[in-house]
Amino acid sequence: MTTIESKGEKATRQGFSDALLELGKENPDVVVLGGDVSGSVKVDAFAKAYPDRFFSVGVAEADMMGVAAGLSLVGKIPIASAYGEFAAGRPFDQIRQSLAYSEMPVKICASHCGITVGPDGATHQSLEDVALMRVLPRMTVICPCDYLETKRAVKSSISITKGPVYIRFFRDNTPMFTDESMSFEIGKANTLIDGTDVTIIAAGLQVWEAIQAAEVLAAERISARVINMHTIKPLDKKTILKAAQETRALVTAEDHQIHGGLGSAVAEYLAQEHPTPQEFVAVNDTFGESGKGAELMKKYGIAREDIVKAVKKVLRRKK
Amino acid sequence: MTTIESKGEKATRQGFSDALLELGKENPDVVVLGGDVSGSVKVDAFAKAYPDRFFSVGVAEADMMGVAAGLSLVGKIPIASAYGEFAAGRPFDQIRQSLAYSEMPVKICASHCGITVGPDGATHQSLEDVALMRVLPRMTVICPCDYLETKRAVKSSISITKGPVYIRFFRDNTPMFTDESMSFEIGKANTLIDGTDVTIIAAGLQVWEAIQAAEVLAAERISARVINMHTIKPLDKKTILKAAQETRALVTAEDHQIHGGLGSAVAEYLAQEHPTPQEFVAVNDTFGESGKGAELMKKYGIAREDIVKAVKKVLRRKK
Amino acid sequence: MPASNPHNSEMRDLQEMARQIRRDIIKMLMISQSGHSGGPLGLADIFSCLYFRILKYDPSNVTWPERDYFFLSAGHLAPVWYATLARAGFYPLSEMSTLRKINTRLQGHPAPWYTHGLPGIEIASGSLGQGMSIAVGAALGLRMDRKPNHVYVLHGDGELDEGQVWEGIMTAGHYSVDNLTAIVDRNFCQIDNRTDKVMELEPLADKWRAFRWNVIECDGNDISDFLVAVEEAKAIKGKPSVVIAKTFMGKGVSFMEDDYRWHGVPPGIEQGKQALSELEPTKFGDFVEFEWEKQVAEVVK
Amino acid sequence: MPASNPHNSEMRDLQEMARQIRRDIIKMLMISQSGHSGGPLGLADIFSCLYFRILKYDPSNVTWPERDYFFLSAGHLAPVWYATLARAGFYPLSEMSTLRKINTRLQGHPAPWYTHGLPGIEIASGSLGQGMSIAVGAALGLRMDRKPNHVYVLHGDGELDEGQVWEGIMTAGHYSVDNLTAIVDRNFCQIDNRTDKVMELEPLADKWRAFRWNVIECDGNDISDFLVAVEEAKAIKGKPSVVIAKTFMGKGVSFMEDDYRWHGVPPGIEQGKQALSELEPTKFGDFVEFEWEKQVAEVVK
Ligand SMILES: Cc1ncc(C[n+]2csc(CCOP(=O)(O)OP(=O)(O)O)c2C)c(N)n1
Ligand SMILES: Cc1ncc(C[n+]2csc(CCOP(=O)(O)OP(=O)(O)O)c2C)c(N)n1
Ligand SMILES: [Mg+2]
Ligand SMILES: [Mg+2]
Repeated sequence: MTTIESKGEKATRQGFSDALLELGKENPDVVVLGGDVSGSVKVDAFAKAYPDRFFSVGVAEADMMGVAAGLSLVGKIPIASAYGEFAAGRPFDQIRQSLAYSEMPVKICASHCGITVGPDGATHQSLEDVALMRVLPRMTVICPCDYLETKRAVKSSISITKGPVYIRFFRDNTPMFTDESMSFEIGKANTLIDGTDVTIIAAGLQVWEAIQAAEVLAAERISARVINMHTIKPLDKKTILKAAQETRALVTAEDHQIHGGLGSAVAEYLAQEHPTPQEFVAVNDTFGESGKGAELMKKYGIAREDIVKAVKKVLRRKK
Repeated sequence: MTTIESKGEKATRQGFSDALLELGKENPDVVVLGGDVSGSVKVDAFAKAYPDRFFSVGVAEADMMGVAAGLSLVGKIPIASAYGEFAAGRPFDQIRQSLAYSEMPVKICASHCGITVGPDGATHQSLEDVALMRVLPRMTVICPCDYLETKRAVKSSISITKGPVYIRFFRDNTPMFTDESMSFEIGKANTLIDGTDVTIIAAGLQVWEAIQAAEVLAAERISARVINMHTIKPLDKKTILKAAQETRALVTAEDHQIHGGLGSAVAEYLAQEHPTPQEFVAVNDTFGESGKGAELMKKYGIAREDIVKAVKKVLRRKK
Repeated sequence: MPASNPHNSEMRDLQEMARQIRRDIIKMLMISQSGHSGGPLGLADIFSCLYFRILKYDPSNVTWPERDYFFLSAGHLAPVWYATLARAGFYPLSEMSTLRKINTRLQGHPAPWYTHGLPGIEIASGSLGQGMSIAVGAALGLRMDRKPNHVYVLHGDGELDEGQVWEGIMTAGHYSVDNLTAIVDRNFCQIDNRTDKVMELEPLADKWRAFRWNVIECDGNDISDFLVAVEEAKAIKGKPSVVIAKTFMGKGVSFMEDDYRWHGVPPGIEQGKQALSELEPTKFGDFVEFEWEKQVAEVVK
Repeated sequence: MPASNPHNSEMRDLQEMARQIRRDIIKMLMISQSGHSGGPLGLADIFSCLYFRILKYDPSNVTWPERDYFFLSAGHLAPVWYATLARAGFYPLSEMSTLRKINTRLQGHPAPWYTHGLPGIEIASGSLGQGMSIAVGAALGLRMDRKPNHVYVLHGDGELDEGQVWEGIMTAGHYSVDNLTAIVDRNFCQIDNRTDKVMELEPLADKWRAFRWNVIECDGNDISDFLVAVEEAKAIKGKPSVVIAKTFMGKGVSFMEDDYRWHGVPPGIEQGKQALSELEPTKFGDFVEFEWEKQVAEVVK
């Protein structure tokens, strides 16, 4: 088994911040919208470097999406930034009509996603955002797994000139384990570890958990393939089908509700193509609460041990 | 095969309207909120009969959900009414925090859902609402199939005293084929036609289409079971599992996006319990357009012929 | 008046065009038997002014960089826009007969030209309350590039119940975007009833003022009054301006005038004929296009 | 003053309680090392007034039908509410040390008692902008039943950027709900900067007036001024009233005062000690509870 190592820790949202600075330099049309959470979502560095290209719209996420659409119409490349719940749920209908239906190439960059945002509690733990964004036609949904991948995702998203992109990232510092030598292509999953018994398909922070789980499993002679499904829409069906055919058992892992997210996308597709036993590592249809990210991952069943357990469960169901 | 007959046509939203009048009479705590679409969503009869218990909040769906929460807190049983997209998508975050997380027993009654709303076009064709509502913890989601079932669903929803209920109905007149002799219980699917080769699981207007499809199939000696899955959350897993085990091939049918709705709920569950070939009759990840309901059902692939086609396709995949 | 509008019509022609637009609205709705009558009829004078005197545009080049931006936030008012766009040369008159029909570019609520809508439409609307934010974004972007294009956004009065509109209004005030003019169709009607019954908006002008806007009130069914108001609006610097234009819903058709029940229903054939007879073209009105009239004739008989 | 509040404290006691609440806020945040300092400290005087003089409630019976309804719309201000609820007897002081920790009832943003939150909390908040609508609904429902309970809702000033607040404000004005009093924490600060930098709200009083509200402005860090304002607000009939209370973010702690950068961060241990020393209790303040102080002592050392 290939070992994948962490080269230190940084927050995915920092990858967003650093990507913005580079984009700001490379492309004068890039503008950023802030909704009074600039420091937390890390658009403050861009705002400082390019004050004329930063627009504060106050605490008004619906307005933010419309302003972004208008800026886009006159040739700008707007990056709208907010916390996950307020980036996806609060302005859903605005995103639907003014961005998705209208095909506006606005980037919706959502930080503080998932239950791992921690102490802020349930109102700030965006656990439905992937479900909401994924169901919109003409939308691209990306959930990168570490600092570098976030940076690359944000930078690549600029090349999408038709329809909005939703990019989901997280607050806490997390292991950096991807590097420039790995390819990153929107819509193309990365198989990080090859395996033959079972496949773990993960997105976001759960990718690292999946890698750790695979190591635990390897010690028990279970060969787990680990796929980093950074793009949730469009789904890389080929990679999923191959994994389903070759390993005949799947686990999906995500910091999201069990309904509607990555696991749901995989199940929908395979039901139509190649029905396969699948276990879902996800928050089980409940709201979160305050606590530390790591504590909540355990309590709500999305930690590496839960992946290990799910793998064992799905292997028992394998035919 | 049992034949199920239509006893005339009425709109599901009319069932809502009539239920409201009865509820108004039976229970003085029932109050209704209108968002300036009272005639279309048919709360006007209630407003006329009980003017003191009807609150117009203007074109302000976010406010409507909050006002409903407040009324609920002081002991009222609020029924919030709007078009599907503006009932679910526009106030998503308000529903999430003030109703679902706060467990407020507010009924969100959404009319004009689906692509069949017709000439108004894409902005008014709510094709994501089931996906949005289903992913919320503590939410009940009901999509009745005809006039009477809508009436019964709305009336039964009053018994849910913890957490909100989302009830989805449609604009056009459609066949009335359920009757009082059939049981109606939230969370308990009705098997309308028994069958052994394949199961069609449908909700809303697609139930009638499924019945028609089953007749066509019967003529070709294909025995299709038809399940009316009026409650999408909580899902009647037992009935689904039984159908999957007994017929080993499924088609789901809904006037909704292919992602996140009824088909998705079924696929998610079966992937975990009993992976089964499934075809999805649904709008295929696209926005709608203007046209007559029946024309759009054909163009967007959710008519009875599409169900027949899907059945034949899934039968070829059956093992 | 700068000669930038391709027509730059005189008063009498604007009046005549408004009547023509009203006739087209009635005809379209008679054919479609679905759609909104009241609001669109009330706005014919304003749309005539916008497209035949005020706005800068090139119907054969909808991405012309020097164009003004017009956003119809209250998308249900589409019929008046569609009739105007046809008369302004954005698409063939005969296509008006496809309103709300399958495969049409005249969607029930406006869709932009680059998806499945009409040329001249910049972005979708229909879900109320979203246009102000979009207009503010466009105005900010244009100002950033020191471009002279002006941005217009039109709202229904009932639409102002939506909180997002006030978010956008606040943002516009905050940024003092003076390349933006809002127009409110103040017809005191919305779907369920008159606005004071559904949701009181008064004192409306005070609201906008308190959100840092310059407010101009005018009669939106009086072409010269409206033209003066818009000119004044554009001349004010350092603030966005709103023209609160009082109109009558259903204006021009006796049995529809000022009656909120005409918000969203089309006239039946007999009603339509009656309406058309009240809207007889004068001698100045000679905008007949045969294919369109033939289609109308089939329905009207 | 009606003797309906269980304490009905005198001025000096209210001041002392405010100081006590401030101390509790600091201590809670020192222990949790996560949460909001600035807004809560600025509101200690107002919360002291609300719970020890104004509101009608019974801490041992949170569903008491005669209680007043208080909604904290800006949920991030929770620490001041939590400290006040503890001091008002809704739950044990020692539980304050669980702020934001796993399994706590002191959630990062308020959750109601019937889910996993504290007694005295009627509904969840945290996602800004939702409290006004809820308050209006409660006020309408109470009025319907001719009940005398009064409804209060507290908003942050930055929170007023949210359009839903204006929807609710409009609805309240439309229905003239005079059993509703809104309080705005006008500290001129929000997360990113001062309010005029992030999104200008002025002229704020004019805005509310134009939405049909009675407006009272006062000093929210002056207990007698605030009490008079609320009394006036409740006395006004036929309209809802808003008390725009000017406060200082971080009030009472020299190095936090009026500095928006303290919006959302807790004091470090040394900073906390410094803050506590500035907030020394006077002789009137003898609210010590041993378990709570023990927990604090472990962190403060
Ligand atoms: C978000 C949203 N909610 C509700 C509707 C339904 N609706 C369409 S028009 C309208 C009334 C708008 O009133 P106004 O802006 O005054 O238009 P008028 O009736 O004068 O044409 C409503 C409620 C909608 N299109 N969008
Ligand atoms: C809908 C929503 N958007 C964004 C946030 C993040 N947020 C929390 S507090 C806050 C600033 C609010 O400012 P104000 O109401 O003045 O509170 P203060 O800073 O004075 O405490 C923001 C933007 C949120 N909680 N909810
Ligand atoms: Mg109107
Ligand atoms: Mg503030």
